[in-house]
Amino acid sequence: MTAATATPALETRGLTIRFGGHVAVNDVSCRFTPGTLTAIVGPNGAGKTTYFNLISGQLRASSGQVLVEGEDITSLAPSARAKRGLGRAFQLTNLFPDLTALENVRLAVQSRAEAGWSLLKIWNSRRDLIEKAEHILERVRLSDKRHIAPKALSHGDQRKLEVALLLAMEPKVFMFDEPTAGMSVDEVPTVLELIQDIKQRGDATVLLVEHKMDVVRSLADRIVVLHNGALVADGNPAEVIASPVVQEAYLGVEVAHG
Amino acid sequence: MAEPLLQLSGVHTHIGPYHILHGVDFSIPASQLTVLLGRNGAGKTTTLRTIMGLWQASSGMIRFDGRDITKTSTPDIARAGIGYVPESMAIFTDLTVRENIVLAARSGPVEPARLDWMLGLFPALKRFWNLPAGNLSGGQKQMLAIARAIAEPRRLLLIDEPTKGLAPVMVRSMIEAFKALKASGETILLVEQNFYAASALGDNVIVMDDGRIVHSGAMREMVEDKTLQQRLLGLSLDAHQ
Amino acid sequence: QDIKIALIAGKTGPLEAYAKQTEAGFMMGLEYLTKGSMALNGRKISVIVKDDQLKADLAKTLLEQAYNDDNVDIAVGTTSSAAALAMLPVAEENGKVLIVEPAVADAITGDKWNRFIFRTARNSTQDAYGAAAAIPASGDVSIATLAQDYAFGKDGVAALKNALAEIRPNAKVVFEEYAPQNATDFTASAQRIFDALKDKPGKKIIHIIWAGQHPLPKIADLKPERFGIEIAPGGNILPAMQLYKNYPGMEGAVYYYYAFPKNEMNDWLVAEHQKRFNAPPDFFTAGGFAAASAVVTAIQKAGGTDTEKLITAMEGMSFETPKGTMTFRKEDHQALQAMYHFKVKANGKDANDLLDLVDTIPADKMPIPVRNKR
Amino acid sequence: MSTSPTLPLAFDEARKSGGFLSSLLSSDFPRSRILTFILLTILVVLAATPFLFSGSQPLSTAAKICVFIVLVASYDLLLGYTGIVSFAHTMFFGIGGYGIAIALERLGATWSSVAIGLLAALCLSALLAVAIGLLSLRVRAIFFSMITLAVASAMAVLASQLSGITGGEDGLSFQLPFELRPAFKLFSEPVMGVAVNGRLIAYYLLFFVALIMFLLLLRIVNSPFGRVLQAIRENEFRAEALGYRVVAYRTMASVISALIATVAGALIALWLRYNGPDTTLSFSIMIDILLMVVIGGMGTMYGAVIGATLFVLAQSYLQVLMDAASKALAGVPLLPNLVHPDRWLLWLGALFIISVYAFPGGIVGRLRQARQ
Amino acid sequence: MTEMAAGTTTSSEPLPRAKTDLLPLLIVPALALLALPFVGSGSTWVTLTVAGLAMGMMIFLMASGLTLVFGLMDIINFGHGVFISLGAYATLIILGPLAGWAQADSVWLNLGLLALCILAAMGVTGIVGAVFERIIVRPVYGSHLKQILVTMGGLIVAEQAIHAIWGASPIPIPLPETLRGAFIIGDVIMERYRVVAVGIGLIVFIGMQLLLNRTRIGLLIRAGVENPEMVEALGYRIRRLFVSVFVAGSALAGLGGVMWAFYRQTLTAGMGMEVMVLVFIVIIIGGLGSVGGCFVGSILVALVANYVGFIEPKLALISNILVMALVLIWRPQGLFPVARR
Ligand SMILES: Nc1ncnc2c1ncn2[C@@H]1O[C@H](COP(=O)(O)OP(=O)(O)OP(=O)(O)O)[C@@H](O)[C@H]1O
Ligand SMILES: Nc1ncnc2c1ncn2[C@@H]1O[C@H](COP(=O)(O)OP(=O)(O)OP(=O)(O)O)[C@@H](O)[C@H]1O
Ligand SMILES: [Mg+2]
Ligand SMILES: [Mg+2]
Repeated sequence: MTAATATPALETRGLTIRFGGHVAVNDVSCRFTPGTLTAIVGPNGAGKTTYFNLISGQLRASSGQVLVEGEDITSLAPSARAKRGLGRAFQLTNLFPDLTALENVRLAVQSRAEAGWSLLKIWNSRRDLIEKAEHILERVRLSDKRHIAPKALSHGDQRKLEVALLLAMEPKVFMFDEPTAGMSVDEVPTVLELIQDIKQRGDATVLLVEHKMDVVRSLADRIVVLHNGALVADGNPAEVIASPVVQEAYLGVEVAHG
Repeated sequence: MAEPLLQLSGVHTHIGPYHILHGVDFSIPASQLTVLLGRNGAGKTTTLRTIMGLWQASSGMIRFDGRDITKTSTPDIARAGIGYVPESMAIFTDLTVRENIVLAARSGPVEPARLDWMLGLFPALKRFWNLPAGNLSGGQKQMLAIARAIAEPRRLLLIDEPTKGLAPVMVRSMIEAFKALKASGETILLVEQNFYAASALGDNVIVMDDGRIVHSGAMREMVEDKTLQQRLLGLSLDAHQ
Repeated sequence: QDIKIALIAGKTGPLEAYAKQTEAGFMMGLEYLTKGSMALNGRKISVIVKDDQLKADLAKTLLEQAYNDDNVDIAVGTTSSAAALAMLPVAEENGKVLIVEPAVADAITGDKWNRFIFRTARNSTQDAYGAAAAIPASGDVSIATLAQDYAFGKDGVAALKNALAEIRPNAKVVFEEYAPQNATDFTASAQRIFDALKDKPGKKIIHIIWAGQHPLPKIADLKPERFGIEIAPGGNILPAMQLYKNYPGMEGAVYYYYAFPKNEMNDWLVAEHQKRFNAPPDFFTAGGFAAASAVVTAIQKAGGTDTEKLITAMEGMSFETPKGTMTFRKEDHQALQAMYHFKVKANGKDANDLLDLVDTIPADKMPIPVRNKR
Repeated sequence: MSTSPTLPLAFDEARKSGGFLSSLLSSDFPRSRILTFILLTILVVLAATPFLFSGSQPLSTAAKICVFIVLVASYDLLLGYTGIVSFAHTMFFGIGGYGIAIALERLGATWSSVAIGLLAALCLSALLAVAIGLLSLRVRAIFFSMITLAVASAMAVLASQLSGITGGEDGLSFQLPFELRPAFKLFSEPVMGVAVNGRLIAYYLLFFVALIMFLLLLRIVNSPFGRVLQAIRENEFRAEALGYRVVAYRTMASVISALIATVAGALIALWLRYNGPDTTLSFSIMIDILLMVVIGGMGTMYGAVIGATLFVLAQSYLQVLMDAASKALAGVPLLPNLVHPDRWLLWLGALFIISVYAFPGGIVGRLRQARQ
Repeated sequence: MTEMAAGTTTSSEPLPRAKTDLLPLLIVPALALLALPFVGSGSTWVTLTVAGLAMGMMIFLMASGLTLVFGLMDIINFGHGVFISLGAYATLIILGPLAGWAQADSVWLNLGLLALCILAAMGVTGIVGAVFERIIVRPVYGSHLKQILVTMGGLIVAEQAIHAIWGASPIPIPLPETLRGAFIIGDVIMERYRVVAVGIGLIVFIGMQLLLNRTRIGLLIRAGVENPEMVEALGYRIRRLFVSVFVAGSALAGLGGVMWAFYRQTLTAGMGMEVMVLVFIVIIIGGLGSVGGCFVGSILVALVANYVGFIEPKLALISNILVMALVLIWRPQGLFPVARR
């Protein structure tokens, strides 16, 4: 295991959640170090999104802990976790449907700038925030659609906006949940570049759930495999992809046992 | 080529003040699988919704099985035998998986053999059979959306990006499923970004850009012609699996 | 110049029927008293009707407008007691006379009173004295009250207790039951009352003080006669009293019932009302009529509409009404008037033939206390 | 609970910051020439009512309009901007009214009673609003609405039960501090033919407090805070994920809105020199407020001005108009009956329906759309 | 690379369905038992309990229509109250010509009269409901706020129409002869009319349960509220279904109105509005959209009102709100939530 010495940016210890009789995430312990991109793969229903939900606080764990930079945040609300530097993009697009694309991003920028509680300032007087938001839209190639509300954007564009919101939050830990799903082939590289950029900055921790194996291969430093809620494999990409569990349960390739 | 089952001629669609489709013409031959490709915002979803009657074509004509359905109401279009898997999946989250499927089979209980086949394709649905569909994972919802469309035999299936969010192993099962449906005589119009899946299944391909059809032809041609791919889709497609 | 009169009534809302009666009665009163000419001392009478929708703030504003913008000489109103109370200071500020009709709250001629206020309507205390007078004057009488759980109900019970102490010392209120204002199920209340009354000696009466949907049938259906308990419902408007029909023999007191008073004015009113509206006049028709009579008599007596002259004329003034003669008491300007002790008829000829007169309770049999401060 | 999804977008890039007017209006201009004109007209007429019209009815109507602008605007903060559907808004209106009424009645007609009453009312409102705001996250939106309905009716019951303090159903009539009484004359001579008496001073007190409150609300909704509220309205789940504490923001919005409604209640009590349950607490006022917000245009603030003005005018003059119409139509069969003033509620009801249809995005929305 | 124990076998046996939770059913008997020692006298307790159950049925009858319209279809119909009033006034159509039947000393004539009144009322309110849906509610599906305003407007108009047609004065109506009075068994007393109400309440309850659980209608409505487009894309004419449900809801309100009218024996245009807060409370207690919940909720509210009214009448004023608060603290979704809105 690599870089186990430094304090991990994010760590989960024995994280478990049960829904009635179904254990969606089962005793997952894992550490994520700054500067690495970890891909989380697993079949549909393996518990990837649920794992994210537990980390970012949308769901409460039945047992186990979530630690950010060594500090236990298990009992915090999602908003408090976001303030601690956990940023999250959603698998099923989750935006402010009637605000414009620009306003969507501005809200994320503003949260980062901690400006939400100023009651008597005029929101348009914060040029700096607006410029930053514009810049981010530029990066995801949505500038020309900045005055369109998400509900009138095509699905692929909504996905890009979802990514833009995450970028705007400038978290320490980025959690992407299938960012390229539904994006057309010519748009995928844009997003890959963005993620590459984040990685290159060096201090960010990236968690990426993705079903496109080529994307995973080209980005991941490490792959973690979830299956039936449990962590079943963890290691460098080539080895993990070659392992029978991934080949059989995930990629659906017949492997001879023995 | 067989008699077209569905034919669009000069279809324009407006959403509010926006003009989205600018004269779409194409036809879908019966018992074949046609893939509709195009970059984000090209108008693929809008095309499917217009066929379904969820948005009204402002001009042009849509014919299904020789019948003009341009002004027909959505339920009647569905009753004519068209199944639809929307991009958003539109799962009824309050209802259980079972209830979602019960509603999809409008003409009565699902045939047991068909049900077994469906649940064999998507075992997760069986597991969550009696739980609210809102609890399913993203990929499982996608499976349910497809299962709903195929719960009964239909004459034409309109499917909007079925593979998004599906693990590779599920993509494979789905390809098998579509092959089986095609073999049983159903016609499919598939919007797909996953070119691997698209090329494995498609008999024909249509490419849209900016609300217009920019190419239509046989899939084989497209697979073989790299320059065509480059020109139409901005990328050489085998760069991605 | 015309004599201008404002009539303010709560014509919108649950008491619309009351307000319509007041208006009809008032107009018929003017007509009768001016012999159809609608003129007095050579001046034409014009009536401005305003709808306060039973809202106190609106009543207040409307009265201000009536005095200031419309320059009325005298105002009459209104249906709701709350609205009437809010109107009182306006009369004082503008120095004009306000005749309160048909609001009943005691405070109007009690501690909220000012010298510009006169009332033709009965007040709650008069109702209570009427009710007390309808109770036998000898022998043990145990009374349980059933009233709504808010100021109106509580005051009603208190007034009854005072009145009993004053004129029927043999009767005691032994139990007070208060139910929510909008209660519809009276089983629990009835059970409590039965429990309280059933072992008491002598005559046992449930006295109901209720505004709105009347609990009488609900209580009666639970058969209080099992325990020898009688019900005394208060008087009410005719549609409400039609329910009494099924329970003949009940006794109580009422403010007005068309068949009771015997005088020329009432005969005319009953006949004309029957002719015009195909129904006998009711509570508030008589009230409106009385208010009209007060206005006309006062203007005639004062020889004009000067406020001070009017007040002087009206203090102690007697005037004829369908209920007979009423007199504005000098101290608090309350019109003293008769009440009627009734018994529910066994089989009336028609829907409105409901009550038999047991006794007329003249004003001087009801020593209503003076409660205002001058 | 879903609110109308077709709210006009508030952000306009073309808006510049800077400039006195811009900062007064928090750079949220009416953005429609007709709208600007209407708003200016309302402002000017309200400011000059005592000099433009004679008699007490126009002045009462104008005062009522001022108060309702504040009340409706404060509700718009809750409904249009935060997406909270509460039926308990009149409760705060009532608290303000009772605060003033009880203090002036008990403590005598002085300015310090006004201050004490207002302060006490503000404190009580803030407490209740915090409680309600905290509740809003615990239950589903639709349940929340129904619970506020129940709370509001419980409050009305309480006011009626505590008749020793509140005057019960009868309410309270009271005297104002001397400077606000009709008998007080600021100048011995009339100004421009109008006597400057306490009534006039009371009116201008109302007018300026209302103006300040409105500008304050306008600023709040155009602040970063206001945008967060809108975000919460659209998708509270996402707002929380972005790092905004939804409960805290919601609670803050409830409190601000409650406090301003309390001020409005105090104003109406001062104007009427009376307060009672029907004046400030009744459910029908709640419905009127809802209608004013929706007719004017939810989530626009300026909608409150237009909605309140139109509605109060309609309420005050509909019966008069109908009376005239009924007389004019005398002789025509059936029609005079339909427009008989006693049937005014029928038309008000129809107005409810028609105005919701005619202005799906409110009048402000319609006017702004027309510009584009 | 570390590889953990590979529990790769996919568990695909179906998960058990969420258990239908019957606990809330127990609170009614539990409450009744709890009240017994406080009430003291057994006969009083039986009287109160029976009366409460019957009152609960009447509330249920009035609320049942709104369960469909508000609970299932998600339309806040403030106008529901006016359908109750309208149903009540519709009895006049029958009571006018057939006044004799009410006086007759025959149970069958009396019950027949009641049945006719119910039919007439359901007919009238059903038709008015269709019109109401068409011109008032249809354009505002999906927007609660506008529904509140528009139905409030409709309510005012309809109430004024009642005033215009039947006048503003309260109208007394006779309760048929044999339904008046009470059965007395020892010290226990049971009003006859309440027994009739229990019968009709049970019939409606069972009928609705069967219709919603044995057919797809319930599912379709819930699906249609969540995503009408998709339901249409599956081939259902959701519009037509919604109209029918609204009409059914209105007709049920009419039925409730008849029962309420005979209970009160007086008609006023506002009589429906007066019970609306109660009706809303019942539906919320029951959990939106659940007929069973509405049924239990109605009984609960009525029983509590009776017990509290007897034990501590001061609290009777707020007993409904108290019940609601307690239920929501225990179950924030109501007793039997169906729709998770
Ligand atoms: N609230 C819930 N109640 C019951 N089961 C749930 C709930 N939420 C999730 N699950 C189940 O937990 C499992 C994990 O779901 P999750 O969304 O984490 O999967 P995933 O790995 O993200 O899958 P996908 O790749 O399809 O998005 C699924 O089988 C899902 O049905
Ligand atoms: N509700 C709407 N209102 C206005 N414009 C819309 C609406 N929905 C879509 N559009 C616009 O119509 C165009 C076509 O959208 P459509 O959803 O059909 O694209 P698509 O080809 O399906 O894209 P994707 O691959 O991203 O799903 C886009 O420019 C989009 O912004
Ligand atoms: Mg997932
Ligand atoms: Mg699409």
